[in-house]
Amino acid sequence: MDLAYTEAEEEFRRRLREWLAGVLPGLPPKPSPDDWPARRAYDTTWQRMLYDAGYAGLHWPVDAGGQGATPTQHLIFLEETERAGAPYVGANFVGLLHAGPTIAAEGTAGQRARWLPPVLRGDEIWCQGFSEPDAGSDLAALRTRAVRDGDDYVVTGQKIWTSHAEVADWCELLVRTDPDAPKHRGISWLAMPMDAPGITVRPLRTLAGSTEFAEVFLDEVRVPVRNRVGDENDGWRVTMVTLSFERGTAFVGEVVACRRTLDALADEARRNGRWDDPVLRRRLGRLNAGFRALWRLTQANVSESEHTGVVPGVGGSVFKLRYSGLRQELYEAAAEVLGGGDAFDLDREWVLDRLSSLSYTIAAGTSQIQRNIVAERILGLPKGR
Amino acid sequence: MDLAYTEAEEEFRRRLREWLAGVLPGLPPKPSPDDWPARRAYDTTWQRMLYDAGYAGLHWPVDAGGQGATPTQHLIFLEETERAGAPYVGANFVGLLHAGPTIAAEGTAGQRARWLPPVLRGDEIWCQGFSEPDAGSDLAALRTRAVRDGDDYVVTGQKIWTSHAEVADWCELLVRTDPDAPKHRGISWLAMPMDAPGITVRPLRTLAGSTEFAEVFLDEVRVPVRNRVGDENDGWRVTMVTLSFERGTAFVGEVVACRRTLDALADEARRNGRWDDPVLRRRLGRLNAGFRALWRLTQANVSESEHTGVVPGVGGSVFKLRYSGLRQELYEAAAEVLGGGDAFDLDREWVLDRLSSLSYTIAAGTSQIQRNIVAERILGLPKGR
Amino acid sequence: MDFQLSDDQRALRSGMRDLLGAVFDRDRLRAAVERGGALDRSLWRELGAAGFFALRLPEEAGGVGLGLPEAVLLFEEAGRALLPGPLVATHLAAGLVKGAAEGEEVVTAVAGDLAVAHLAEADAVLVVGAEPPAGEATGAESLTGEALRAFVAAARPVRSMDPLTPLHSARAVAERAPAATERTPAHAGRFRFEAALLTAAEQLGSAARTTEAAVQHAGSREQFGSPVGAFQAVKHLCADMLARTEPARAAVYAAAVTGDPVEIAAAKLLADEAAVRNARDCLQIHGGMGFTWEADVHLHLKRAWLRAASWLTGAGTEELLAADLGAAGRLPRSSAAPGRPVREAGGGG
Amino acid sequence: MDFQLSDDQRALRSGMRDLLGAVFDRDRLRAAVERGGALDRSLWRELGAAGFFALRLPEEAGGVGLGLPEAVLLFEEAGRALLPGPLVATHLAAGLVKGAAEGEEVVTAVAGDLAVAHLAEADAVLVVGAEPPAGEATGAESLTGEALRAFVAAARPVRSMDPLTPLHSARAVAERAPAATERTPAHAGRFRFEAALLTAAEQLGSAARTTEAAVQHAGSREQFGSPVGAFQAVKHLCADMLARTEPARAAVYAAAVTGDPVEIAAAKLLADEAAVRNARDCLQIHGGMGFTWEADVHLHLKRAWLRAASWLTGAGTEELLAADLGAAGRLPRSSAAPGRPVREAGGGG
Repeated sequence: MDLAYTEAEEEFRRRLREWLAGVLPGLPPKPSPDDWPARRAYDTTWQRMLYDAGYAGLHWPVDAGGQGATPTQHLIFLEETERAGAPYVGANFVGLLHAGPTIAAEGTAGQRARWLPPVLRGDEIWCQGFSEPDAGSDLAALRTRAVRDGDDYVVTGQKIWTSHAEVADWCELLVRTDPDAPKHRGISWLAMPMDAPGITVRPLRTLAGSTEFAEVFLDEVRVPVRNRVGDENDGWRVTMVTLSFERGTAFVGEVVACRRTLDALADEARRNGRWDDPVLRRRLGRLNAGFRALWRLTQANVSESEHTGVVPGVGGSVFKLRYSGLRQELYEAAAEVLGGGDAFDLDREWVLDRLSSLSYTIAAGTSQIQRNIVAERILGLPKGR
Repeated sequence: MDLAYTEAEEEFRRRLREWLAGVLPGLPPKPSPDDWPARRAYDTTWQRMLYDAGYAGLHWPVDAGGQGATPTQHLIFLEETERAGAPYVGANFVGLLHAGPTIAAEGTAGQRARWLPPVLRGDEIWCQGFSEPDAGSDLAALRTRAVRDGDDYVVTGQKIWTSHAEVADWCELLVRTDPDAPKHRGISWLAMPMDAPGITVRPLRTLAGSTEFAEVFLDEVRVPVRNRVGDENDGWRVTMVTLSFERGTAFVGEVVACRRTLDALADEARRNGRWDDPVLRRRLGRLNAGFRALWRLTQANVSESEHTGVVPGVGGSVFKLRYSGLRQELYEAAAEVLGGGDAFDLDREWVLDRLSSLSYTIAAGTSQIQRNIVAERILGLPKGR
Repeated sequence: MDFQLSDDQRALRSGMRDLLGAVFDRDRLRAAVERGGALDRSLWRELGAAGFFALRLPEEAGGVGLGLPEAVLLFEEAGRALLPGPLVATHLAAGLVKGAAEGEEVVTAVAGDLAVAHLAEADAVLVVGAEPPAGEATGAESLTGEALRAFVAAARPVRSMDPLTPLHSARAVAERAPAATERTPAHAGRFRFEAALLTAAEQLGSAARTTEAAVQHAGSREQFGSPVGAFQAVKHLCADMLARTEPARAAVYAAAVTGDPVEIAAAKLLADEAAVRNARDCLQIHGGMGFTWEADVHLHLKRAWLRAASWLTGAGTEELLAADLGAAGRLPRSSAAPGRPVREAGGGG
Repeated sequence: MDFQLSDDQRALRSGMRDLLGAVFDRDRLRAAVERGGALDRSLWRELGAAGFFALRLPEEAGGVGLGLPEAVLLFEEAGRALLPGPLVATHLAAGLVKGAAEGEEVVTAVAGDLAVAHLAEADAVLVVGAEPPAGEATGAESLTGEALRAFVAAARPVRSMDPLTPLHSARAVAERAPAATERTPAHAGRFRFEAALLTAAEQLGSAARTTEAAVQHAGSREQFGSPVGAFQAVKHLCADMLARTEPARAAVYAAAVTGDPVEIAAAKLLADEAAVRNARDCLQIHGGMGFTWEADVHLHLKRAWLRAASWLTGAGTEELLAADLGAAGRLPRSSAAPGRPVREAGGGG
């Protein structure tokens, strides 16, 4: 065990830091959260800057156009960009972290050449069409149908929780190509161009008042068969492959951000006098312990991944279970720090974050589903309900 | 809604209080917890005193030898005896609250005449042989076999969690008389004399170091068929009938005692200086709210039972769920009040109680089982796991 | 001892539920959300006509002549229905501010540093003094006319988290303690605790409603081939929701009968916890749909948070309840029952 | 950055597990329980021979020359196995009290007002000063011979809740601050935090062990026709046990590497919580059997409670962690990572 970074890692950090210090001041102002075209432009500009500086696809394999960096370098990258206040991955999320890795692992040479470079350069962005109104926790129950018609699939159905749908060029889409097969066996993975006729995007308003997600209605949308990645009916396995690119770094930036928020809460409490309340103070102290441990657990997961090459995917459920709960506690504490007068003012920092944090125990697998995964796949308890 | 007691109720309370004030000073000293014969003698002496004063079987129907008191009178009785520091029901528990009521409801005239008067007078005490090592939460899975042989059943099996087994005269026993029937359908209820040959009682030590329970091994014990209450194979229904005597009063004394403990904890914290810790103080304040609410909920349940004649048995699960958790929190707070120096000293008040309280979320239906009952029987959610 | 609702009380409650079902159905609720909680004056007058505000005024003063227990039942229904508006303040102002009892006037209140609800539309504002030590008397004074206009002008509108409750920040204004238009001695010592109790009743109604909504969703939403309510993880969340609601109900009803400050504090604490945590669990059980604006569950959660920060708040309530404990608890124990002596409660005007 | 155990560290850990399996199996555990935790001197010497106490002494002083990370692995195993005795104090006394390193002497410690463990059998007692403000140095002094006998005579034996840890109350004695036999300046500023870290490691081992025991029981105990571990209510308790253990493990290991006081405080807090709550949940999952003396789960719970009240306790730890937050946190942030600079840790003698 050695928590010190190697000289090579420190050098990587130094170069990155220098570069960030040079380019960040020149960034345009952040766009309004509701201006989707502006958000796309901002995020893709940033991606292009990363590309030009040699940081695009840092964790992708070299033969996919990536940098083949170690998990530790990726951790350093995410940590430093977050600490420097650099833009988030934003609109490039699905392309860089889901669809791209899937194509890199399972696509043909032609598919890789067509789709990967534009993702790395920030020329094209992707969205994800996985969940459906009746297929959430039970994703494999999805019902969007794709019927073969010549060289096309004709796709009809409805997707939900799709971020960036309004401005995406492509959608990684899971469809049912064999309705008679067992539910995991009849699914295929398609790259759907978002300008195809028959696609209707309807923004979905969240309880935070924003439109981070959309519903996507598909009415006989024609998707060329050549856009299928992997074999027909093998889409479930193809999708699971994406996870093999996750090497424990999924929440690095968020944990760093939470720790910064916690420091800011302490400063604000000292300023407004609520620091004198030992109940609140000790609560913040407990949160400090919790987030410190999550940071160390992140390092441990990344380190394990680097050593063994094995994905800490299942251990990721342990992490997410703790992290999502702790993040909600953080913003409950923030409301206490703000006090009754400010905790209900949406223009105050942390108030919208408090609302957003409510999704953390639901999105990407509810805490109930995570507990099932931990109990069955790590602890080996019998399946059941 | 009127929380004031009626004149008749106040009169009942006054007379009871006067009587308690007269007799309690004359009681012998409490026996040692490990001296079972002495405990039996102490408890049955108290029962005889209640009998002579006209308080025995207060809540039993008059035709069973009881006093036919209202649920509110019973509540007052339990409240006042607890507040006055009178003995608990102790060794008379099963006779007065389980076996007796069952016989009163389902027994023949001869069975009632044989078994009920000795319970009321404190002449005979009962224990309960329901649970088995492999039939806890799933009580109906019990396997103790009773095979008919002439006028006797020959009983072989093992019971567990039997209190007062060492000193009981009778055991209310659930046995399987039809191994081929569905599990709830092949059970019978027997009154087993505890001096019958073939019975071995082995004390079971709890984590608190005491022997409140025993295992009872039954090796071809002969129980006369006339000792069966209710029809053969109808024992499950017979047992459930017992519950109809519970009219919301099950935890009256305990809630009163918890509130007294909470007051004592505040006094001790003020004395030893830990009251200055606002975290502890506010925790005690929350417990005050919790136990006040449980007291009011008790009154509400008793009142509902008195009005409607309907048993708040299912609502009792809501009560037990909250109460068992809150009681454990109470003794966690007690450990904080005592502090590290005293919280591990078994001779200090509350330390053994802390250990005992650990059984509250397990005994008489775990909290997990209680939640199933609440969800399925009150809220109407579908059965499942 | 009779801890059951009387027939009259049951009728009152179901009457209010029917009325709200008729005049404030889901369409009207969502319309109120879309206009940011701005009040519907005709609805306000209908509430007035139904006696919602005049409930506890004596009959000779044009009121209904009922007491806190009945008021609690009405506020519970209001909480269930997410009825917007400064209901508590206007109810408490009946008999003090002309037109409040009839629903002709909208009266809000300001206390401590909490933001003020519905200030822009209010015809009067009750200014309640700073949080007093436990048990001490507090007065409330009302501002109308010129004083009100000056108060509103000095306050700052806030982008409110709760879409049913427009808020103003009036901290600085309230601290300057504007000259009262009218003193309200009748409310001394009572205003704050009655406000807390009625707020607790709203929380109770909300907690019961989110329990029902969770159970309804869990029974109908299917995943993995069965209703999600068949899974213990969901089932047990629902059971815990009820196990929070029912003790809170007993505490709120009892506090309404006794009017005892410590009992009100207990009721507020438990009702706050039930409302907030039940809304949270209801949201979790609804999964992704619970996170949408379209689902009503966020409306319950946001108002539950807001109410929990109103009147008796967590810290102050816990301290009050702690001070009550032990030999040093200020008031003598009742000889009849654990708890405070039953005091005459009711009539707020 | 390499947060994996080295091969040597893995070998050390499995060696200790094998040793304890051989010299302290379940029969010997239950025998120790039946004699109230009284120590087995030959076992103590075996531990000494295996380097348990001398682990961090330099090799030239007859030690093993390893550091805190390795010590943490050994103490984790001791916690798993419920190994009794003043392990932490004797380990920290190695090099200070003659014979401690070899397991020839039993050294206990007294700090604050916590009861003293194994005092009657101790050959020396380390007296640690009152809880210092965060970060300040504290010395420990050791009593032997006459001073020890006087100390023991003045202490009061306690009927200990933990059957593996005989206790004495020495509050009054410790307050009189007996003359030290020997000063131990080498430990100044370090004793208390190292003791807390090693105690946290024991808690971690206990938390992991009760998780395994719960899973094992849940997989084999059948009710309602299937293993109870197939029911979500049980399954999710087990999942939460692991979700408490793994972050605690990361925190403990990292604190061992950095030796940073704030990081040790975090590790202690999380390990305490994991050990106590896991033992509680393990007990609950065992149902009635968990409530018996025969099951080992109560031994884990009682010691977890005792350890949680030892060294860095909840309140003090939380305050230390709070003081670390924000611009006012005392030490500058590392430029390399959130957290304290990596300091040289290790060698305690």
